[in-house]
Amino acid sequence: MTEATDRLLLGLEDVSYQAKDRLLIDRVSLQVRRGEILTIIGPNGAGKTTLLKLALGLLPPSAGRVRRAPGLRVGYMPQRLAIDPSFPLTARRFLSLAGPTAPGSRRKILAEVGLQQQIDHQISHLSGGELQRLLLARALLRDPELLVLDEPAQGIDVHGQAELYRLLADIRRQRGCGILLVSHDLHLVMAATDQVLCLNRHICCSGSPESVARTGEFLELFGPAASRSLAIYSHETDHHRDHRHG
Amino acid sequence: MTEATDRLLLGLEDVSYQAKDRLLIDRVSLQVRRGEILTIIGPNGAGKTTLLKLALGLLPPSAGRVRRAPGLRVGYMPQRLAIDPSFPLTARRFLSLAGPTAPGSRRKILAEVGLQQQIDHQISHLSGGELQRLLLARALLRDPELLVLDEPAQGIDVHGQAELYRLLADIRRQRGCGILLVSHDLHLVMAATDQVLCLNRHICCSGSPESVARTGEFLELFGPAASRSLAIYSHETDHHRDHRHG
Amino acid sequence: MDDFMLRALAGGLGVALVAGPYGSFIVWRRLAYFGDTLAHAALLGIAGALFFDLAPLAGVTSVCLLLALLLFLLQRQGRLAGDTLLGILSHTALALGLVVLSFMEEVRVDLLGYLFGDILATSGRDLWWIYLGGGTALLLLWRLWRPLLCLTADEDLARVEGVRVDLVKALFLLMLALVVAILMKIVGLILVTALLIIPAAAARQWTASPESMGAAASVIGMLAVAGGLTASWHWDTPAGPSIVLTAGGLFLLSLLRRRR
Amino acid sequence: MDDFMLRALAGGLGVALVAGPYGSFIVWRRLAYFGDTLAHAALLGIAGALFFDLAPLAGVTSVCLLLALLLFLLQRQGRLAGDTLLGILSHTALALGLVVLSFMEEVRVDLLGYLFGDILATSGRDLWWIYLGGGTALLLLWRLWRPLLCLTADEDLARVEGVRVDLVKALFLLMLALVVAILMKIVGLILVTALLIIPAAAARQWTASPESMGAAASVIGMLAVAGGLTASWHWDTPAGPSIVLTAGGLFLLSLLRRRR
Amino acid sequence: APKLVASLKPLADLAAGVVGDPSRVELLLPGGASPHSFTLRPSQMRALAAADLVVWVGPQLENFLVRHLASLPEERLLTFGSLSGVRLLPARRGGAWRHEAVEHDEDGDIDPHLWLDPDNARLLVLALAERLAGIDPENGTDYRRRAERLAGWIAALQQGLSDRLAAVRTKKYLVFHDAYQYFERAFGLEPLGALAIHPDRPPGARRLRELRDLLRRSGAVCVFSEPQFEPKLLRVLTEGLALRHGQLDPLGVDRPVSGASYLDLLAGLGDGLVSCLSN
Ligand SMILES: Nc1ncnc2c1ncn2[C@@H]1O[C@H](COP(=O)(O)OP(=O)(O)OP(=O)(O)O)[C@@H](O)[C@H]1O
Ligand SMILES: Nc1ncnc2c1ncn2[C@@H]1O[C@H](COP(=O)(O)OP(=O)(O)OP(=O)(O)O)[C@@H](O)[C@H]1O
Ligand SMILES: [Mg+2]
Ligand SMILES: [Mg+2]
Ligand SMILES: [Zn+2]
Repeated sequence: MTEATDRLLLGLEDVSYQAKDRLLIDRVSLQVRRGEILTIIGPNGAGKTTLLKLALGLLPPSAGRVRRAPGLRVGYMPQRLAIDPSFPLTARRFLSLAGPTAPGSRRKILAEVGLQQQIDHQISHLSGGELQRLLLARALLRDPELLVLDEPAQGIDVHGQAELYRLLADIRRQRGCGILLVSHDLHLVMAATDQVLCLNRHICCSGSPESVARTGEFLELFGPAASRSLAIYSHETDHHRDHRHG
Repeated sequence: MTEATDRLLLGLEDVSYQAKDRLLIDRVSLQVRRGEILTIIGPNGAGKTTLLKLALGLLPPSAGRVRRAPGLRVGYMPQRLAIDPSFPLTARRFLSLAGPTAPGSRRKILAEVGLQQQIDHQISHLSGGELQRLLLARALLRDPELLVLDEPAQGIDVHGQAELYRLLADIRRQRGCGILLVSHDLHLVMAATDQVLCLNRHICCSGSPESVARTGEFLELFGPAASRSLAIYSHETDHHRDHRHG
Repeated sequence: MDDFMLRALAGGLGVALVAGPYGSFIVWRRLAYFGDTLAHAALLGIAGALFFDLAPLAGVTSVCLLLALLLFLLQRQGRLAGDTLLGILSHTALALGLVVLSFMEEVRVDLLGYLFGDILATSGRDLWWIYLGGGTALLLLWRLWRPLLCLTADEDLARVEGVRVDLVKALFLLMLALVVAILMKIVGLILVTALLIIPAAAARQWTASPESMGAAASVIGMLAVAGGLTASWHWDTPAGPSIVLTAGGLFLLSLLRRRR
Repeated sequence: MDDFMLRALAGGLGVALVAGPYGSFIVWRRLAYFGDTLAHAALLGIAGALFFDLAPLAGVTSVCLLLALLLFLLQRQGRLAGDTLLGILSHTALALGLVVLSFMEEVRVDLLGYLFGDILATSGRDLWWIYLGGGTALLLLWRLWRPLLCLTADEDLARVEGVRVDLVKALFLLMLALVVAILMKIVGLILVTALLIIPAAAARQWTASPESMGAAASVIGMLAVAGGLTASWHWDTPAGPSIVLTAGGLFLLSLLRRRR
Repeated sequence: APKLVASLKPLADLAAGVVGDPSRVELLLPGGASPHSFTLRPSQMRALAAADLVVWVGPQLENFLVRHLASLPEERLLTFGSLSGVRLLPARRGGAWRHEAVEHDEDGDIDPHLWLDPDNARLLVLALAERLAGIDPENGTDYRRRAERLAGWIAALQQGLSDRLAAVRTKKYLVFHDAYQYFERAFGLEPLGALAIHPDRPPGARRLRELRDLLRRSGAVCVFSEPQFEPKLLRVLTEGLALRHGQLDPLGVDRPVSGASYLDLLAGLGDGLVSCLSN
């Protein structure tokens, strides 16, 4: 009992969020525990980013409760970041703003996200994917207990996406931190997630990736295309496991 | 002969771009013709966005020549857009800024990009994917002869991505406009492209999707993961075509 | 009511009307201190005019236009925000004016007095200026409206869509400079800059489109003029500051409404 | 060299030193017109002090602090940029001051005299204020440096990483208000605001990190002080404006270098 | 009974002396208000519109009034600076101005502190009486009588001051801003100069040093500040030199509006000079 609650990093209880005239989040509850990856999927405008902001305390919930473990160290990778061009900031300095880190860890993380060469560039010059990698590096640098990632794969190149899947799995294994993830990339979702939560203002369905993909709500929410894509994917994994041909 | 040059919308000849101390684009030549889809792929920081800006005349080339057909109507979907919150702008008004359009076309395009409901929202409130759809709608609204899209699929949900592939193919067929595309989504690339151009500051390789995927440069540039992903994909297509099992 | 109050009301309403849409662009494009900068630079214009024995108005006008051009060039250069650039221009121009003046010791006139009007001194001729000049300014702005909105939203997109970004920006700054310079001379610097900024900022809290913000700013400005002049009439407070205070009050109200 | 020149030089260098890092934040956070706003509001402070029979300095200081708090609250409210908010505050405060003063006819102090110092009049006691006060201000800024940079880069990230965003922002504005108010009284409004903005803007063209920008701004400001005082000495131009002009010239130079 | 509006305190004093009743004179610019941010209030506008006579120095000084007065008919306006016979002095250069500067005409600007010349003040008083008599012929003799009397007092004071100031006529001193040219000419005083021509325009560093040298060499006795301005720069100027500090007030704003106040103003200047300059 104590152990179980000990490991609870983040808990949302019946959280709603009302923006002026629209209800953006409708009574959502979720929990993230140490060593667990929870992925939120849902169509555009479903309220995923809003939900993350509520979880992080960046928005005040209109109803319900958000609980974070006391003193929780959070690494956050936002969906968008705009830095003013009058503010001179290299990628290196941006990372060091995250606070003091172990000397070796910065180099290691930069290698992991593949950003060694751009480290002395101005942030306002970074390309879309480079900025994304930088944000990931910053989130990781803080040695977080809870990692909150808003579409981490967006804008990242093919090579980097593959690395990202591996990286997330590694992090969870090695550091045992909890991960709360938003993604449209079903490959990522299927490959590295313990729990999936389909959001469309309210929670449509949740559970393990396999179980979710088979629910009717999922099909309704994502349409046949997604369903086919997921089917292909899970089929593919089975397939390769069974008989490697080609 | 005359016909061939008539159909040339955009031509870059040995274009280079030098930013302060770094060469970002190194002698790139490319051509986009009417009815043709040219996709640029390449790792993060390869200079894809820079190349598009050069092609659109938003950056002056340091060397080489950029030629656009006279009076060319261009639809452009940038990778990032930041609109100041002090500027009140609904999605609807943003679209109307693109200029006068045929009365029915707006509704049709909104339906195509799936943005009917958010049309009266403030732009600064739109979610990442909604903004992306809005930008696409604006690019399409101008009834362009050349469509320039910088990572159109980024941040779009699963359902929307599938629509996007279809939409691009439709547009090309129906309107016969040329499309210049940047994407990391190899599915998109393989499904809807006539020509692929691998960029890594200079052109590594180019040709039809299938031919490019088999070159050594491609493998070097994108690593085994991409290669495997592509292989899976093309395998998958063959596979399904041959014997539909499951 | 006295004649001068009626003229002040007519003039103030006209100024508020013009200031609404121009002020909206000022808020969007970070030019809140454009008026102050012009006033500072105008000192240089007067000093120069005295030096070269020209009419002060010619000196002021040319310096104002020059300033608009300089601002345009600096904006193109990128990186620094509007307020920083205005700050640089304004202080440098003022300093230059003071240095030039220090070489012209025998000049004893009240230099700044040339610049500042008083709304209660609005004459019939001023009303013509306000309504004809202001009307022209609004007409010009209306012609540039779509391209200006386009480039305010995103310059790259506007450029790709065929807007002549540089031309439009330069024209806008020149128009703004002329409008501010003329109104400043008639109703006073503080009143003009306040009527440009405050009603537009208040309107932002109520409106969802650029057009409605421009129009609401005009209306709020006109309310402030009417209210301020009434207060001035009843309590014998100075007219310009009373109008500004009323506008400030309306801004506060607009904040309250937003909280809900 | 005369004593007063040495003191002016010492004072000016001290002011430039302090102004460098503070000015950098002013440029980043769109507060270029903070100084002007304080000066306008100070009028209200003096009027209030006269009304309640307090020392003018007490009135000015409390109004300045109040203004910083108001700005903080308005910034939290979102949407409007720093320059617009400053414009609103500055004009409303000025108008209020003028209205209050119009009810106190017998007042005969030179209001602006309270604000405008002259660098050539820097006294030994002023030097203590500049170096002790300025040193403290720099020390405080140094303590807040990392959280301030963090929230300047991105407020959401800063908040998630445990920075107490509101507290840090409020503290910064209060510190800035005190620094500007004190320096303004000693060396004059124009000089302080110009030394805050222009060297920082020039430094932006040369530097790639916040620290180097702050330091370079200090150095450029000090060059401007030395150059301006020398010019004032040689050509008998007014000292403050000469310094500002030199700073403007250095800014121009910085632009040239960037073109390449 | 005619109503008067005067722009500045000394003009209001003189006008009150002629009209007899200070409450019939409205003073526009009170105390130390800065003409830059000064705007008229409705009551003042009404007073201006209802005034039978508006007295001001001229556009050089009260620039803020130019626009208000533009619509006023000529016969309701009394411009001190353009009275015939009034003595106008060209603006001096700051610092060690050249004493031989002759009274030349259009070349350069006019020093607007006209009222500090007692002759000018007498001229204004008499002109006021004539204009008032024209407006209000019934009381014409009263105006003329009061004007003669006030002019006589001014003349008497002038004589007295002349005698008192004779003792300090050769003493060197420096003033804060160049406001006293007319007074000095009237009484043959020989100041070294002024720190600044205009209170808004600070002097340069070299001037400051030259003035210090001048003060040291010339054996100056005294420097004068003004109540409106903080004498910080004067302090710098006299630092380390054995100089006395005095205060001169060219406007006399803290006395009530009345004919006597103008006399007090002149007498006050005389007292200030004498007490500081004589050992
Ligand atoms: N302040 C606001 N007022 C009104 N509506 C808002 C506000 N902020 C966001 N919205 C709307 O709320 C919805 C949810 O936004 P959110 O950013 O959470 O979506 P999302 O699930 O992250 O979408 P995406 O996948 O596109 O990133 C969107 O439709 C958006 O337009
Ligand atoms: N003004 C500049 N000065 C120096 N380097 C720059 C400048 N602008 C961009 N860069 C660098 O040029 C490279 C190419 O940038 P670009 O945005 O074209 O990449 P991209 O191919 O679009 O990448 P992504 O896939 O991440 O969007 C990046 O490494 C970026 O850091
Ligand atoms: Mg989102
Ligand atoms: Mg890119
Ligand atoms: Zn004077």
